[in-house]
Amino acid sequence: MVVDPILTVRDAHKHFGGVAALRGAGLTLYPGEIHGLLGENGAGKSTLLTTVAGVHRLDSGEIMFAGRPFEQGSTRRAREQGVAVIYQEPALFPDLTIAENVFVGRQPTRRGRVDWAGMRARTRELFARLGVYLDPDRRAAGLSIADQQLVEIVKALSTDATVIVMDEPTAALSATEAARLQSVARRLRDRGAAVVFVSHRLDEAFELCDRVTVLRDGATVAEAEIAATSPAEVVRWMVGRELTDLFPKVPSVPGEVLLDVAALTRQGVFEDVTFSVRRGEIVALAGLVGSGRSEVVRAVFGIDRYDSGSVRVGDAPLPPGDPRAALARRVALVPEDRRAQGLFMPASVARNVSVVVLDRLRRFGLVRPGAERAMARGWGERLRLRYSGADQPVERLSGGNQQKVVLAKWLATEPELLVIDEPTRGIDVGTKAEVHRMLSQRAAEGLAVLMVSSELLEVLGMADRILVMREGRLVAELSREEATQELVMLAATGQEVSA
Amino acid sequence: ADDSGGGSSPESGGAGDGKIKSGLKIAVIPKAVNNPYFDAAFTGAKKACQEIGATCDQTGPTEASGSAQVQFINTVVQQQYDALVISAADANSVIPALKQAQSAGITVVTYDADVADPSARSAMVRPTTSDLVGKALNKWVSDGIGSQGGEIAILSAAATAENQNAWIAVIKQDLANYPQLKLVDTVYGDDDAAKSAEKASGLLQSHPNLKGIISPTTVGIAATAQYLSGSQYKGKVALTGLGLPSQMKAYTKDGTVKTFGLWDPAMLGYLGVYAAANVASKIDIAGGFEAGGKKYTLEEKNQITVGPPQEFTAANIDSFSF
Amino acid sequence: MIRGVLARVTWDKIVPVLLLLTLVIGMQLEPRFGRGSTFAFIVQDIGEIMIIAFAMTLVIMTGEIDLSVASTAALASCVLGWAFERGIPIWIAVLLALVTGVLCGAVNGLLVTAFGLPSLAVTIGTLALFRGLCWALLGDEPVASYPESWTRLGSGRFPHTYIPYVAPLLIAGAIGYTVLLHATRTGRWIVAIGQSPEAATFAGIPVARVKLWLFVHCGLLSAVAGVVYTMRFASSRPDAAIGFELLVIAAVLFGGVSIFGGVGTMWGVISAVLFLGALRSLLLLQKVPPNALNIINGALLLASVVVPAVIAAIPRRRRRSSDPGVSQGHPTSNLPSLTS
Amino acid sequence: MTGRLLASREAPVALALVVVVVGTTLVNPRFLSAQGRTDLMVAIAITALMAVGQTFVILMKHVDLSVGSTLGLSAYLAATAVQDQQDGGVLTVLMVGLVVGVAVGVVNGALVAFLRLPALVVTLGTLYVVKGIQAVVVGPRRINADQLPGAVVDFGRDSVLGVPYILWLALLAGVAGAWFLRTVRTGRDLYAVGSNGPAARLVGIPVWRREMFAFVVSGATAGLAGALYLARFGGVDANAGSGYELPVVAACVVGGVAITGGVGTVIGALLGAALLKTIGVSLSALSVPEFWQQAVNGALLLLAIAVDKVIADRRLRQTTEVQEVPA
Ligand SMILES: Nc1ncnc2c1ncn2[C@@H]1O[C@H](COP(=O)(O)OP(=O)(O)OP(=O)(O)O)[C@@H](O)[C@H]1O
Ligand SMILES: Nc1ncnc2c1ncn2[C@@H]1O[C@H](COP(=O)(O)OP(=O)(O)OP(=O)(O)O)[C@@H](O)[C@H]1O
Ligand SMILES: [Mg+2]
Ligand SMILES: [Mg+2]
Repeated sequence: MVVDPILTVRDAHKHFGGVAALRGAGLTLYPGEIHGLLGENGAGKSTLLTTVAGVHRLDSGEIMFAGRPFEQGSTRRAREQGVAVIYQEPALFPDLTIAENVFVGRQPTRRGRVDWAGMRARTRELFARLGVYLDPDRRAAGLSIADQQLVEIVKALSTDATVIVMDEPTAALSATEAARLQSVARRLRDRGAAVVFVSHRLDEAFELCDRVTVLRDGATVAEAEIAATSPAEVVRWMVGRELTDLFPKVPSVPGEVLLDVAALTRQGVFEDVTFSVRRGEIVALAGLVGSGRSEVVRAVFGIDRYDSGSVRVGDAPLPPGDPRAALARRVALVPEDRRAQGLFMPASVARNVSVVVLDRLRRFGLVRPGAERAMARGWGERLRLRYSGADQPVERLSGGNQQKVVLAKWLATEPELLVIDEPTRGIDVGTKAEVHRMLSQRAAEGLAVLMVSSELLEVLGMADRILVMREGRLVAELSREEATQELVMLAATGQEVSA
Repeated sequence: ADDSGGGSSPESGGAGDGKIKSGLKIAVIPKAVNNPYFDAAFTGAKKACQEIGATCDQTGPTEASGSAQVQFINTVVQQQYDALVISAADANSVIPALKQAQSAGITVVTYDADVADPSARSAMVRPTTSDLVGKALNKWVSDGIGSQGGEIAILSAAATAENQNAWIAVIKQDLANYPQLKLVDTVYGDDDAAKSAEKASGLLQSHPNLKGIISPTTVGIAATAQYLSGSQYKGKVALTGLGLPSQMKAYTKDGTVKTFGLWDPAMLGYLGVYAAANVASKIDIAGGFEAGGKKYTLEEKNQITVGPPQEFTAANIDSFSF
Repeated sequence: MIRGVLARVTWDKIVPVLLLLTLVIGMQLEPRFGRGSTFAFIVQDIGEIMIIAFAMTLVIMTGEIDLSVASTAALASCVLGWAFERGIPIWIAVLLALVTGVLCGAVNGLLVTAFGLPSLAVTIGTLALFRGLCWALLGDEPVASYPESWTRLGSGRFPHTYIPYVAPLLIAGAIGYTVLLHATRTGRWIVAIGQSPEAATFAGIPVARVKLWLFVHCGLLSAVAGVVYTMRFASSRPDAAIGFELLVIAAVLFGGVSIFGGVGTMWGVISAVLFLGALRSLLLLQKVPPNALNIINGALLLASVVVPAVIAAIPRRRRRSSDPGVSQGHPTSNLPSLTS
Repeated sequence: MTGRLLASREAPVALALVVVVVGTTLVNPRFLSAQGRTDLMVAIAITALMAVGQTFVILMKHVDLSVGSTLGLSAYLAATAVQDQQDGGVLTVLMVGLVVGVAVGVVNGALVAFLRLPALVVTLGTLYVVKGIQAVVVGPRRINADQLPGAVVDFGRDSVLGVPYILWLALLAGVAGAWFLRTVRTGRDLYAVGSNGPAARLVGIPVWRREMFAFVVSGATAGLAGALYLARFGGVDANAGSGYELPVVAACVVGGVAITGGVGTVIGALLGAALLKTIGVSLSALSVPEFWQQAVNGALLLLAIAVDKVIADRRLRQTTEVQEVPA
C-alpha cells in the first residue's frame, strides 16, 4: 500500500472502573476504504470508536491522525480534525428542527447571526444528495428510528470529514434502508474518505467492507483484506472457537392456538390485523421498519391501546391496555428499545431481572434479596452474561450483554407466549446463536413465540410461519417451507405475492 | 425554681423581699427579628436590664409566625432563663409552649401583642388600649379627608394579626360617630413592603372614590406612603395609621401623610422587662410596680398600658428618634 | 481498596453518621443537650416535617415532586377548624381534614397522571390554590377553641416520660416506610418508576396508578401533618405551615434522595430530618444567631450534593482519565422524548 | 407568516393577556387609566426581568430557585452603596445589583456545571445561604426612600414614552435575550443542551460553559431586579425578595418555557410574567373579595399551565402527522 494511513490506533488501553474495555486494541485506516470493525458484544468496539470521536481519553496508547498525534478527549476537536461519527444509537435533539439537528453547534452564521435560510437550504441539499426528503423545518421529535438514523448520516456528511465512523448504523434499519446506507458509505469511500463500519451482520460486512479488524476482549486479534478471509474465519477470530449451526432450529409440533388476534386496528398505525400463534410455534412478523410491527405487538401486550378488534389468549380475551393482565396470563414482551424500554440502567442486574417476578420472590410480602440474586446468577450463567456480579449496574454492561439481561428478565416470568421485538439487535454472532437455540428449544417444549425481526436470515431460519406487514397491514403469510428472502422482500416492499 | 409552677398570675408568686433580684436571665422574643420596630423595643429592654443588673438576650424567628416562635420558646426553657418577654406573632399558637415554660418555672410576660389565654402569661405590656388606637385612627383619617368625608379603606398587616384585628374592630364601631366616612374595604399586605404597595394600588383601582387609607402597621403605612408619594393620588388620598417616625419623615414633609401615630416601642420592651423581673423575683405586682421612677398599675387581665398613642405631624416629627 | 470503600460510601450512609456526631458533640458542648426534654422538643419540632417527608420521599423517588404539601396541610387544618367551629364533633372534623388531604392529593395526581402535566408546574399552581382556599375558608378568623384533651396530643408527652405523643406515630412511620420502600414490591416499583417510567410500563408496572396513589398518599400524610400541627399549636390558621414545602424537600434531598428519582433510601431521609432538627436545636442552645441558621441549612444542603460528587471524583482523578462528562459509551440515555 | 405567528406557543398567552386586560377594563375602566397603566407596568417589570434570566436556565432543563434571595441581597447592597447620597446613583445601583447577581450566578453555575450537581438542590441551597447572608447583613435595618438619592426613587416610578423606566429595562433585557437565543450560536446551544444533554456533549458543545453562562444570566437579571425593587419600593429590608422564586418559575411555565428543557422563548416568558401579574392586579380591580383572590389566582395559574400543555400536545401531534416518507 503506497498511501499513508489516515488514522492509526496503537496499543490502546482503557478502563472503566474495574472493567478493562480495551487492552491492546489497534486499528489502521486508509483513505478510500470501508473498514469493518467486528467483535463480540463487549469486545470494545464502541469504546475504541468513541475514543476516536473524542468522547474518552485512552489510559495509554497512541492515536495518530494524518501523521500527527490526535487530540483526544474533545468531541469538538475530533470533529475539527476531520472525524465524523454516527453513534450506535441516534442522538438527536427532539426539540430542534431537522436542519438545526444537522448543524447543531456549528450553525452557519452571517455576521455572527445564525443564517437560518442558508442552513435550511444546505440541509435540503444534503438530503437530496442522499436521495431522500425530510422537511428541514420539522422538529426531530417523533421521527422514526430509520429517519433519525438518516438525520445522523446527513449530519456526518455535512462535515466533509475524512474519517467517518458508523457504529452499528444498520442495527435499527431494515434491508432497504440498510442498502441505502451502504450505497452512501460506498459513495463516501469513492470520494476518498475512510469509513469505519461496525455490524454484527457478517453478510453485510462481507458485502460492504474492503478490510476488517477483529477485536476480542479489548484487543485486536486480526486484521485482514476481506477478500483474503471468510465469515467462518472471522467468527473464529471473534469468539476464539468454531461456531456451527447458526440457526439451530429444533423441529416442533405446533399445539392448540394460544394467541388469537382478530381484526386489530389502531387508526393510522395498523389496520385489520388478524393472525394466531400456536403453542410450540415460532411466528415471525417481518416487514420494513415503520411498517407497524412493533405497534401491533405493543398493542397485543397492552402497552398501547387499540381502537377495535380483539386479542385472545387461550380461551379468554385479554383486556386491552393492561400489561399486568397480560403478564398474569403468562404473556411476555421483550421490547425493541432495550435502553429505554427494557432496562433500569442504574439498577443492578439482579433488580432488573427480578422486577417482573417479584411476586415469586416474596415471603410474608417482603422481597428476599438472597433469592433475587441467586435467580439473577442463574440466568447470568444460562445466557453467558459477561458481568462482574449480580449487583453490577446494567449501565456498565455492553450493549449485547444488556440485551441478555432483558431476555433473562422476561424468560424468568416463565411465559407461555413470548413476544419478542428484535430479539438479537446488536447481539454478536455467538450470543445470537445461543439466543436462537434457546428460543427454538423453548418452542419445542411448547412455548409460543411471536417474533418481530428486521433480519431476514433470522426470520427465515427461525420461524415456522412468517407474517409480512406493510404500511400497517398484514400482506402475506408464508410457511417455513415456501418462504424465501425474495418472497418476503417482495411482500414487504409492495409487490403482491402470488404464491 | 419549681415552686412557681403553674404561676399564671403574679399573685401566686408569693411575697419576696420586695426587691428585684440581680443577675436575672431574661430572654426577649419578638414576632420576628430583623424588624426595626422590635429592634427599637429591644433597646428599651436592654436599658431596663442594665438598670436592674439582669442579662438580656433577644432571639426569635426570621419570619413572623407563632409556630416558628415555639422552637425559640422551647430553647429558652432548656437554657433555663428566669423570664421570657414575648410578643406573640399570633394569639394562639404559642399558648401550649408558654404554659410549658411556666410549668418549668419561667416567668412569662407578653409585650406588644398578647396571647388569647391570659393564664399563659403573668402580665401583658400593651402600648395603649385598642379603644384609644381605633378612635385616634378614625380621628386622623377624618381630619385628613376634611368635612366632606367619603370612602375609606384599611390596609392591615396579616389577616390573622390580633392587634390589628382588635383595632379594626374598634375602628368599625367608632365609625358610627363619623357618618360622613364609609369603610369600603379591608386588605392585607402581610407586613411585606412589596405586597403592601401592590395592595394599596389595588385599593385605589377598585375604589375610584377612595378618600382615605388607614394602615395600622408600620410596614404597611410606609409602603403605602411610598406608593402614594409617586402617584397621582398624592395629596388627594389621605393616609394615616401607625408608623415609625424615622421611616415616615420624608412622607410627612412632602405632604403625603399629614398625621399618623405610634408609641415609643422602647417603652414596651422596657416595661416588659420590669414586669417580668418583678414577677421572677417573686414580687407581687398586683398593686402595680415601679419602673424608671414611675409607677405602673395593672388593669383588667393583668395588663399594663404605656399610654395614649403619640401623634406625629410635620411639626413635631423631627424630635423623635425611633 | 480505598476506592472500593469510597465507591460504597453514599450520602444516605453519611447522614446517620452526621446525626450521631451531632448528638455526641452536642452533649460534650452542652450538657443540657443530653436531656430527655431536649429530645422531646426536637421530636416535636420535626414531627410534621417527618410525616410529610415519608410521603415526599416516595413521590420524589418516582421522579415527581409535590410543592403543595404545606398548603395541603394548612387546608386540612382550616377544614378541621371550620368544621369544628360549626359544631361538628371533633373526630369527624379530623376525618374531614384527612379527606381534604386525600382530595388535594388526588387533584395533583390526576393533573400529573391523567393530563400529563409536569408535577413541578402543577404543584406550584396547587400550592397557590390550596393556600387561597385556606384564606377563603377562614379569612381573618383563626379557630382556637380546641378542647385541651386534643391539643395535649399535639404538644404533650406521655405522663412521667419525655416521650411526646407524636413519637409512636413517627417511629411506626419510620419502620413502616423503610420496609415499604426497601423490601416490598410496591417499593421496588417506586424505585423502578423513578429510574425509567418507560421501562416500568413495559415491565407491567402500573406507572400512572402508582404515581396517582403516591400523590393521594402525599396529600393524606400532609393532612395528618396538618392535624398534628393544629393540635400542637392549638389553632387553625390560613397561614399555617407556610414555607414548609421547601423545608421538607430540602430534608428529603439532604437525606440523599435524587431529585431525578430512582435513587435514595428512607433511612437517609429519616436521619436527615432528625439531624437537621438536632443540629438546629444545638445551634440555638449555643446561641447561634437565628439569622445564621439559614446559611447553615443552605450550606448543609449544598454539602449533601457536593460531598458525594467529590468522593466520586477522587478515584477518577487518580486514574487521570478525565472524560469530558460522558460517563457511558452510550450517548442516548436521554432520548425518551423522541420515542414517547 | 401571520399563520406561523398565530400557531406559535406564545400566541395563546398573548391572547389570554389581551382578554384579561380588555375584560377587566370593560368592568373597571380605571384599570387602564394613566395611573392604572403605570401601576400595572411597574408591577410586571420585576417578575418579567427575572423571568428573562430564568428562561435561560429552564431551557437547559435546570431551574434557579435562588433568584428571590439574590434579589433581596442585591437590593440591600445596592441601597447601601448609594445611601445618603444626594443625587445620581441610578447607575451605581444597577451596577451593584448586577455584580451581586453575577456573583451568585457564578456560584450556582460552578456547582451545577463543574460538579454536575442537580440545579434544584444547588439553588435551593443557595436560596437559603443567600437569604441567610441577607438577614445577617441587613439585620433589623430598613433603608427608606429618604435615605436614597431622589434619582433612584424617581427611576422606580417615572416613565418615558408612557412606559416606566423599570419596565423598559425588563423589555430591553427581554429583547436582547430573545435575540440572543434566536440568532447567536451560543444561544442555540442552550436549546440543544436542554433538548438532549449527552448528545450536545457528543457534538462538541461545551456544556459546562453554557450552563455556567445560563446561571450567570439568571443571577444577573435577579441582581438587576434587586436594583429595580429598590427603586420601585423606595426601600429595602431583610425580607425583601422572599418568596419571589416560584412565581418567576410559574411565569416561565405559563409562557411556554418547558420545565423539561429545550422548548420556549424569552418573549413567552415575558408574556407569562405579564399575564400572571396582570391577573393578580385585575383581581383587585375587579373587586374579587380579598380572601378569595389567592384561590382564584391559583386556579387560573393551573388553568394556564393546563391550556399550555394542550396546545403543546396539539403542536406535537401536528408535526408527527405531517411526516414525510423518504422518497
Ligand atoms: N461507561 C462504562 N462504564 C463501565 N464499563 C463500560 C463502560 N462502557 C463500556 N464498558 C465496558 O467496556 C467493555 C466494552 O464495551 P463496548 O461498548 O466498547 O463493547 P462493544 O464492542 O461496542 O459491544 P456491543 O457490540 O455490545 O455494542 C464492556 O465490557 C463494557 O461493559
Ligand atoms: N418514536 C416514534 N415516535 C412517533 N412515531 C414513530 C416513532 N417510531 C416510529 N413511529 C411511527 O410509527 C409507525 C410504525 O413504526 P415502527 O418503527 O414501530 O415500525 P416497526 O415495523 O415496528 O419497525 P421496527 O420494529 O423494525 O423498528 C411508523 O409510521 C413510524 O413512522
Ligand atoms: Mg457497541
Ligand atoms: Mg419496531
